[in-house]
Amino acid sequence: MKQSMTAGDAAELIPDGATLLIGGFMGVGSPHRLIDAIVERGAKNLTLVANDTAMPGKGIGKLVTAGCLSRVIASHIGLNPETQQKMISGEIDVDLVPQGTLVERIRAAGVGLGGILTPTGLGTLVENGKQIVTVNDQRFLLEEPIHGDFALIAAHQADYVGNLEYSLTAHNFNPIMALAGKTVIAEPQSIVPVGVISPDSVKTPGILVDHLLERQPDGS
Amino acid sequence: MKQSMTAGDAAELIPDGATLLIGGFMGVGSPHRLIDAIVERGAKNLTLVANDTAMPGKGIGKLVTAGCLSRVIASHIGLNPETQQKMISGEIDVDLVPQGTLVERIRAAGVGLGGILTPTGLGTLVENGKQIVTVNDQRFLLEEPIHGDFALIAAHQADYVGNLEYSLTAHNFNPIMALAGKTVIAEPQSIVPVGVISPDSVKTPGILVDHLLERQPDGS
Amino acid sequence: MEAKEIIARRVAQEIKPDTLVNLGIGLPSMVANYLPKEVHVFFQAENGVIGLGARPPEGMEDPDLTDAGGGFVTAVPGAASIDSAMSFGLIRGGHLDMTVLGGLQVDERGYLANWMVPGKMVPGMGGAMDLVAGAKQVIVAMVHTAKGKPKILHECSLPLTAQRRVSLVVTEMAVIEPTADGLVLKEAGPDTTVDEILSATEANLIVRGDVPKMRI
Amino acid sequence: MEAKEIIARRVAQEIKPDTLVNLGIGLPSMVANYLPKEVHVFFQAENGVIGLGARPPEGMEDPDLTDAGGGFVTAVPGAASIDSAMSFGLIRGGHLDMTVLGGLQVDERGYLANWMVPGKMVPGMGGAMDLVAGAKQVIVAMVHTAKGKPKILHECSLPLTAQRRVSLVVTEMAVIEPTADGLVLKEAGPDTTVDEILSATEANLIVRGDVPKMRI
Repeated sequence: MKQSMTAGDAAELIPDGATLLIGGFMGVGSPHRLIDAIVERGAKNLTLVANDTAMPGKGIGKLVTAGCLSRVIASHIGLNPETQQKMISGEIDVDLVPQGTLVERIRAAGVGLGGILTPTGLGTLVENGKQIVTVNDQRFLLEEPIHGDFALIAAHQADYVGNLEYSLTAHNFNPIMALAGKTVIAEPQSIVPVGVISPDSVKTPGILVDHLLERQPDGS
Repeated sequence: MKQSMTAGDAAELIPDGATLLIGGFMGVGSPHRLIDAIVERGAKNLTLVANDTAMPGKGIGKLVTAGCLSRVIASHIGLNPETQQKMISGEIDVDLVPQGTLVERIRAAGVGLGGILTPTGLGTLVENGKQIVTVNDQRFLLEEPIHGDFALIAAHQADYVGNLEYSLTAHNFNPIMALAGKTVIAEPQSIVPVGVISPDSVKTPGILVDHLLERQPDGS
Repeated sequence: MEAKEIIARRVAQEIKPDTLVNLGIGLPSMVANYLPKEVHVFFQAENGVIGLGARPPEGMEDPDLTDAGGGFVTAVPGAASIDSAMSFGLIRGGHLDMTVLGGLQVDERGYLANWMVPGKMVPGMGGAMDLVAGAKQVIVAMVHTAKGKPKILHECSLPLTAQRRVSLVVTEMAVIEPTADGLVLKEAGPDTTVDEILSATEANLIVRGDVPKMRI
Repeated sequence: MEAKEIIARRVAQEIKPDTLVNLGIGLPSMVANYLPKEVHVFFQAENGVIGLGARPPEGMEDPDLTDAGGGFVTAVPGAASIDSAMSFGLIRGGHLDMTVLGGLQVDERGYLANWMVPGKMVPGMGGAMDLVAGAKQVIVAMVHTAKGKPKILHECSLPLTAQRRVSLVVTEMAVIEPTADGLVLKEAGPDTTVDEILSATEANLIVRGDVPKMRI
């Protein structure tokens, strides 16, 4: 069984300079209370790995505004002009990675593979500086795994041992990132007793989850 | 919506010489009615890709006994002495592949990757004749994707559009093989109307499934 | 008829029943509005649902159910939730029958550029590179020119999205099929002559006999 | 006490609370019987359940719930079903805290051979190579000799399971820890002297001071 913790206590675990895998897609399925607590703590110099940086004032966008990030690895920053400004000014280093490649690189880290061999990005700028591996006369880009010091995961529901369920398009990167963080902190919308979630409904086994955020203090 | 078909009609779709990915682990979670129908049809010269060849008289073991197979790619044949005898006599070519490598090679085929880079098998007989790729000074075996002409899948429940749910240890190779067969035939224990299975419970989206076996004719 | 409506209506005709289709955000997403009622397809959004439906009724929006642009959507009966690894596994693995994407430039090789303008607009490629590399059919839906300048060129000057020949280019002026021989003009827009197309296009177009008008 | 019981009891002491543990079929699976009640762990079977439980009551067996040997099992509260890709993702990715495996040979490098005897027994490696390559801790549980012949050798003559130094070897005669310096004898079996161990072992064993007896 896991102890639950407050978002504030969770944010204290995360040192400046850490690499964070954060779930979510344009703010949907992101761990919002954790993000607020990291902003509150005034974290600095973080490396963010996420699909996108959402919009200013929403989800991951708040980390951009608050100046918590020095590096971003993402597939899309187009809806957050602040990320683009900070990239141009040099405040944030941005690595743009094709979305399918990004999620598969995170998975590779999580499942102990040495990288992925993908056709995506061949013959484009994405190819620059990367190994090309030929398999049966077909060329593939070798893209390296992406590990995180922490994975910050939003879930629909957890049980007391940390098993997680996700809902609809709030799955996105969350189940994959849960594999690839040295420490995994999950923010579920609700927490139920062991046995309420059927084994067949579990998408992230609790053994992957290190910390569980308490339910919303106001019960909402 | 999909039309259902009988096991016999499904077996007719499978020509001699085809490569079949068949789900199951020691007979658990295998498409038993499909296997019986393939034996019934007297199929020959099939290549089997599966975790194991079960036991004589059970599941995939029946394909061995009936002489349907000329090649087997599996992780374990230890509980089926017939497979071992036919391997020694030369009737069946057997490729033994570490279990985690086997499932990941099938997944690579299904998700369009050029192969996998794994530490498993390094410094063992499994290494022989394979490319070794170095990533950040660590060596990995390059193992190639395994495609199937057909994937024969056992599922707990399907809906009319072919969405599939699996149960407990009957998941095993099934959800992964559903990605990697040119034609995917699913044998569910029950079939329910669209909407009965929640989108969050679907493990194999119906768009991957080409044919659905009718429910057991006797209703059992 | 507005240019975008012409394009969306024409692209809708390319969609075959019982297929899996990804519509990009913006213009491509309009295509769903013009699909004949009898054509049932599953729409996929790369953020993770197969069986994307229309906008939900007011007050019924689910914050956990949006399209790739972040807009509220519904799920149709028979929908399936998938995570991003499955979503792009389906795309890269050749399970997606068609993707409809916007374009900045297309060239005579049939190559598409649609993800950045160096020094000006660097939003990131999102899922575009995987979609163009992996989908069985890639349809580019775009207006024919940008501020009067051709977008269909001898060779793309902007960074490519993939080194892959797209399947079809649909603009308000023309339907163009990239082939090994070059760009073949298949249809002209409802109010457009072949001469008008040729003068709005930098790339060489192959014109074989009479070019029929789009029927939309 | 039977050799196998000694081994299983001693291995059980290595298991730490709140960990994920994989027990191989045969002797290793006996370890679960000797785990103290207060030590809660999740057992994983590589065929796909986290939270494997004891044999079900007669008549309650589920054909869809077995261990890796095909025997009926139960699932404990809080169990999770996983497919083979997730199962081996957890193993290869370093999420499995411990695996307990049988062995044919172990050598001075700490390398294990346990999957084939060329020309005699070729069952296939199953999950063994992934388990040995990926688990955080690898414990070899085996009887000390085979038909009187040592199984702990200078160098394995049988094909290796992995080029990785295992964490611990537990037999009915000895607990041995492979280290960079060689095999260190940590404990002797309840009825065994150090001399008996040395004469039943081909490999050089490092003996440092008094060797305590197993406490089982």
